[in-house]
Amino acid sequence: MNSIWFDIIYFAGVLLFIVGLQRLGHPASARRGNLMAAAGMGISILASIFYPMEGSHGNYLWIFAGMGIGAVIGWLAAKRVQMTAMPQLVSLFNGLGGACAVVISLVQLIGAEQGATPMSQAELGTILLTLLVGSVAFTGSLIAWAKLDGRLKDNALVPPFPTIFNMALLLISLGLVIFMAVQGEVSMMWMGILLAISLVYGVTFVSPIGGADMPVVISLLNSFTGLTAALAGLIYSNQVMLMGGILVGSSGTILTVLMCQAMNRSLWNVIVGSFGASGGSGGGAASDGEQVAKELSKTDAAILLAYSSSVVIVPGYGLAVAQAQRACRDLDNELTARGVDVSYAIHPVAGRMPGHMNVLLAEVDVPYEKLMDLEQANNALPNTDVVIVVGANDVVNPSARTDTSSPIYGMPILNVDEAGKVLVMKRSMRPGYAGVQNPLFFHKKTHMLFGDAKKTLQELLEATKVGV
Amino acid sequence: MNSIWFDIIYFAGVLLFIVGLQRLGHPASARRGNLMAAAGMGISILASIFYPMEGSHGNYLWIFAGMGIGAVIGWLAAKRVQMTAMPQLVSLFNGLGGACAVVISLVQLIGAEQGATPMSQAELGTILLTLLVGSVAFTGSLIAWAKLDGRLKDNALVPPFPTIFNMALLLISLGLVIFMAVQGEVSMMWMGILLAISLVYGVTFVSPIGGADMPVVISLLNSFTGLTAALAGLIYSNQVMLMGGILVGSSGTILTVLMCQAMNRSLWNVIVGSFGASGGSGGGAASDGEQVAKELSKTDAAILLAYSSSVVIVPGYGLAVAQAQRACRDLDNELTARGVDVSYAIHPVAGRMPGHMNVLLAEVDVPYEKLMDLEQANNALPNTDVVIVVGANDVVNPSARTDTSSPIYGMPILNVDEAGKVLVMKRSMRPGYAGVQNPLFFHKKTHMLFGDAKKTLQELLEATKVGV
Amino acid sequence: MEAFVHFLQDNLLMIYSVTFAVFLGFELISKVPTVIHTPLMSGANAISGVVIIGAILLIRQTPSDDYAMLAFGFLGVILGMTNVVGGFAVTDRMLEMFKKKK
Amino acid sequence: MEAFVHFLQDNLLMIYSVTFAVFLGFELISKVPTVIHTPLMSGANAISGVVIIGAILLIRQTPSDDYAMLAFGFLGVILGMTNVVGGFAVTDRMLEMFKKKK
Ligand SMILES: NC(=O)c1ccc[n+]([C@@H]2O[C@H](COP(=O)([O-])OP(=O)(O)OC[C@H]3O[C@@H](n4cnc5c(N)ncnc54)[C@H](OP(=O)(O)O)[C@@H]3O)[C@@H](O)[C@H]2O)c1
Ligand SMILES: NC(=O)c1ccc[n+]([C@@H]2O[C@H](COP(=O)([O-])OP(=O)(O)OC[C@H]3O[C@@H](n4cnc5c(N)ncnc54)[C@H](OP(=O)(O)O)[C@@H]3O)[C@@H](O)[C@H]2O)c1
Repeated sequence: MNSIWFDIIYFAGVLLFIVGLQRLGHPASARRGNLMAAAGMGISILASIFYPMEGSHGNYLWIFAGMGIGAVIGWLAAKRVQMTAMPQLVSLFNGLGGACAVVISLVQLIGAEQGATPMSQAELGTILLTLLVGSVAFTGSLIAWAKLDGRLKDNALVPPFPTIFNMALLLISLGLVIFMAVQGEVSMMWMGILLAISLVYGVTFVSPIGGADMPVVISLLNSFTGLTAALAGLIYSNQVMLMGGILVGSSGTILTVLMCQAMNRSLWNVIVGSFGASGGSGGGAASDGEQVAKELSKTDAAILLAYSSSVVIVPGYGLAVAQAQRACRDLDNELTARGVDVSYAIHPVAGRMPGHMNVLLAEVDVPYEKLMDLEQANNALPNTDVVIVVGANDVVNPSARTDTSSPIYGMPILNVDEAGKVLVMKRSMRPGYAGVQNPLFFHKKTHMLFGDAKKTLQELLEATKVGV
Repeated sequence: MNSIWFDIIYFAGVLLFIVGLQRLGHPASARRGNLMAAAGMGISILASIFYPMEGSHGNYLWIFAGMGIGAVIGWLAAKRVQMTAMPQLVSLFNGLGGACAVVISLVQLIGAEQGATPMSQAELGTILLTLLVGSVAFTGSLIAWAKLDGRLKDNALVPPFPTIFNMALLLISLGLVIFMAVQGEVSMMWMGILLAISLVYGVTFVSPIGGADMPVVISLLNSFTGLTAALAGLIYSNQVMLMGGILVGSSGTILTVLMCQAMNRSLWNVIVGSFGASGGSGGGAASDGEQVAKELSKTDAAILLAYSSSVVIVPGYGLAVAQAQRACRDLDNELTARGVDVSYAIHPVAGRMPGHMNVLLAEVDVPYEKLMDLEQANNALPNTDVVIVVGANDVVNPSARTDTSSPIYGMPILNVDEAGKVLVMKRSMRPGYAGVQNPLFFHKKTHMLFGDAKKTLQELLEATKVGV
Repeated sequence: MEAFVHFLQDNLLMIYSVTFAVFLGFELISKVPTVIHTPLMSGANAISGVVIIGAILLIRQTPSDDYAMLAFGFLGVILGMTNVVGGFAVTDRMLEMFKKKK
Repeated sequence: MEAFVHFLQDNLLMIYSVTFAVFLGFELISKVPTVIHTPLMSGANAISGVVIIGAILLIRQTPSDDYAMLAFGFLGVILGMTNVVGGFAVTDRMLEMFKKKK
C-alpha cells in the first residue's frame, strides 16, 4: 500500500492533537479534548505499526506484547491512584516518556557504534541531544515524583552551590554533545559519560527546588519530554512525532510560565529561588512579640456559626494535608440544615496545584453552585457573617495588599478581613508556603482554632449538634 | 547570490506578519503590531524584487515607478481621509488588492492561451480560482465602499430573488472553473465569461446587504483577498504570499464571525437576512398607540443638567450622523465647569463599526478616563442622576433583556433605565438599526428631546450658559 | 486519483504548514476585544496586499518589449502598492487614537 | 556553512511548519483559566508519549534474532505505552470532576 495513506493518518493524528489541546483549554470541553488527543494518538500508533517500510523485520509480537503490558500498567495506575496523588503520577508517567526516549537514542547510538547505521553529523547531534534531554526529563521527573509523594525530603540530594553546580553540568553535557557530533563518531565511553552526567543533572536540577513548586517543575519537564519526542521525530523523519512533540514542547513552556504567573513569581525565581524549599518548615512562631492571637473554644465557635446567617469556608493546603474535605462537608451539611447559607471561596492558587481545592471538594460532592472564585468571593465577603479558614494561609494574607517588601506582594488575595468574624484553623503559628507571617491572625476580627483541621472540624460538628 | 538568503527574508516576513497580527489584537500593542507587519511587508517586497530568477528581464523601472505611484496614492488617501470615512477607505483598498489579483491571473491566463507558459490542470484551476475570488473581492468591496460612502442606496442593484440568484451565479462560476481546468486549455471566450460573471457576482453578493452591515462584509471580502493572495502564492510557489494570504484568510474569517457575534447575529443572517437593509428607514412611528413619549423643553433640560451631580452621556449612531461630537464635548466642558461629573458610556457595538464612538470622541479629545465600557457603565448607572442618550437606540433598548421575540434579545445593553432621569435626543420616533421599537422612550423616567443631535446639543449648551 | 496521490506526496509538508497557518490565524484573532476589530480588519487588509509580489514577479518575467503585458503588470503593482501603503497608513492612524488614551 | 545552507534549502517547508507549530502551541494555551492547568499539563504529558512511535519503528527495524536490541525496543514500547495510556486515563479522571459540576 502506498505510504501516503499512512502519512494522511499521521496528519489526522496531528490535527487531533491540535484540536484536542485547544479543547483541553476550556473546562467545558476539556474532557472531549482529551479524548480527541487520545484518538489522535491511537491512530498514529497504529499507522506507525503498519507504515510501509523497506527492510521491516516485523517483530509484531514484541510490539504488541510491549503495548499490552504498558497499557495495562498505565490503565491500572491511573484508575487506582488517589485523587490527591495525581500530580505525582503525572510526573512518573512523564519520567517514563523520557526514559523511552533515552532507550531509543541509546539503541540508535549503539547501532552507529557498530557501524550498522551510518550517520551524518547533524543526525548524530540530534540523537545525542535526545539522549541528553530525555535523561534529564527521566531522572528529574522521578525526583519530582519522590518529593510530591513525600519520599524525599526537600533538602535531600542537593549539591553544594546548586546553581553553579547545575550550570557547570549543563555546559559540560552540551559540550560533550557538540564534541561527539563534530567528531562524527560514537565511542561507547563518551556516550556513557554523557548519559551519566545527564542523569545526574536531572537529579540536581530538581532537588534544590521546594516540593511545593513541583507542579511547575513537572510542567517544565513535560515540555522537555515533548522536545525529545520532536527530536526523535527528526531522526525518524516522522511527522507526527515531530509535530506532536513540538506542540507539547511549546504549550508546556507557556503553561509553565502561566503557572508561575498565577503565583506571582518568575520561572527563574522558581528554579533558583529557595523560598519554596524553606516555607512551611521554617520556624517563625509569633514573631511580633507584642501582637497576640486570640483563641476560641470549640463550643463558642459552634454557637457563633449556628447563629450566623452566612458562612464562607476558605480551604487551603492544610485541608489537603489533614484530608479534612469530608469533615468539612459534614459541617457544611449541618449548618445548611440549620438554615445557614454556606459557600466556599476558592483562591486560584490555594493548595499546591491549580484546581487542588476543586478536586478535593468535588471528591465529597460539594455542589458547583457553592463554589465562588476569587472575584465572586471578594464581592460576597463584606456581607458575610463568619469566615472559616481551613488550613489556608498565604491566600488570605492581607500583607499581599500592602507590604511591598513581602514576597507575595501583589498577589490577589481573598479579603476575609472584610467579613464580620474570621475563624482560622491551623496547627500552630507557623507560616505557610511563602514563609511569611500573616497579620490576619492578629486581626481584631480573628480567632484561632489550633489543631489538625480534620479533628477541629469534627469537634466543631459535635459541638454544633450537641451544644446548641 | 544563493536564493536561500531571500527565502530566509521571506521567512522573516511571515514571522513579522504573525507577530504583527498577534500584537494587533491588544489595544496596548496594536500600533507596534501594525508597524511590524508593515516591516514584514517591506522586506518581503524588496526580497521579491531581487530574488534570483532565471530568465528575469529586470524591468525595474516599471516596478519602481508602479510602486512609487501606488505608495503616493495610498499614503495621501490614508492621511487625508476623515476619521469617520475610514471604513470606506479600507473597503476601497481591499478592492484594489482584489483587482491586483485579477490583473495577475488575467496576464497568466493570456500567457497560457498564447502558449507562452505551459500549465498543468492543477495550476490552471488555481489561476482560474484566483480570478474568480479576486473579482468578487474587487467589485464586492467597491459596492461596500459606495454604500458606506452614501453613494449607493441600500436597495440599489439588488437582483430579483437575491439569494437564489447569487447561489446560481456562484454555482455557474465554480462550474466554469472546473470545466476549464479539466479541459486544460484556456479559451479567451470562456475566460471572458468567467470574469464577467465573477464581477457581477461580487456586486449582487453585496448589494442586498444593508449598509449598516458593511463592516462585516468588508471583513469577509478581506478574507477573500487573503485567499487570492494565497492562491497566487501557489502559482508562483512563493511562501510569503502563500502564508501571508492564508493568515489573512483565516483570521479574516474568524474576525467576521466575531463581529457578527458582537451584534448577537449569525454570519448567515447578515448575508441573507434583510433586517439590516430595512432598519433605520422603516416606518415604525410610535406603534403602541396607548403609550406616550414625554417631551421636555431645552430650558428645562438645561436646568435639570446643571443641578445634577453626575451625568452620563450615551453616544450612538445618531452622534455620527449628526457629526455632533464637538457639540457634545462643548456641553461636557460647560457642565464640568459647573461641577457636574460627566462621563461617557460606550457600548461595544454603538454606531456602525466597532470602536466607532471611541474614534469620534477621541477626535475631539475626550480624555480616556471619562470613557466607561459596558460593564463599568452598568455599575455606575444606578448612581447616576441624568443620562443623555445622543442618537443611540438599540444599545439602550431594555427589550433586549426581556423580550425573547425581539431580534436583539440577548444582546447586553446599557441599563440607562436604572439612572435617575433619561434624556433621549433623536429626530423622530423611528426605530434604530435593528428596526425594533424601544420601550425606553415611553419609560416614566424618560424625556425626549426631538431634533438633530448637533442642533439639540448646541441649544442645550446655550440654555445652560444663559438660563441658569 | 493517481495525480492526487502524487500531489499529496510531493506537498505533504506544505499541507502541514498551510494547515498550521490556518489554525494560527484563527487562534491569533479568536479572543480580541471588540474595540480593536476595525483596526485589526484594516491591518489584515494591508497584509493581504502581499499579492503585489505576484505583480512584481510578473513584470520581471515579461520580455522588456512586450508593452501590453508590462502595462498590465504595472497596473497590478500600482493597485497592490496602494493597498499595502494605504492599508498600513490608515491602520496606523486609527491606532494613534488608542495610544493617545493611555 | 555550505552544509547549513544546504540544510535550509532542503528543509525550508519543515522549518515553516515547525515554527508555526511552536506559535500554535503558545497561542492555544496562552489564555487558559488557572483551574485547568493541571489537567492540561497531564494531557500534554500524554501527548508527549508519542515518542513511543520511535520505539515501535525501532523494533520493526531490528533483525528478528538480535534479542538484545529487541529487548531494548520492547522496554521502550512498555515505557511509552504506560505514559500514553496512563496519561490519557488520569487526565480523563481529573476532568470527570469538572463535568460533574456542570
Ligand atoms: N496552587 C498552586 O498551583 C500552587 C503551586 C505551588 C505553590 N503554591 C503556593 O502555595 C500557597 C498556597 O496557599 P495556601 O493558603 O493554600 O496554603 P499555605 O499558605 O501553604 O498555608 C497552609 C497552611 O495550612 C496549615 N496546615 C498544614 N497542615 C495542616 C493540618 N493538618 N491541619 C490544619 N492546618 C494545617 C499550615 O499551618 P500549620 O503548619 O500551622 O498547621 C499552613 O499555614 C501559595 O503561596 C501559593 O503561591 C500554589
Ligand atoms: N458597532 C458595530 O460594529 C455595528 C456594525 C453593524 C451594525 N451595528 C448595529 O448598529 C446598532 C447600533 O446601535 P445604536 O444605538 O448606536 O444606533 P441605532 O440603534 O442604529 O440608533 C441610532 C439612532 O440615532 C438616531 N439618529 C439618526 N440620525 C440622527 C441625528 N442626526 N440626530 C439625532 N439622532 C439621530 C436615529 O433615530 P431618528 O431616526 O429618530 O433620529 C436612530 O434611532 C446596533 O443594533 C448594532 O448591532 C453595529
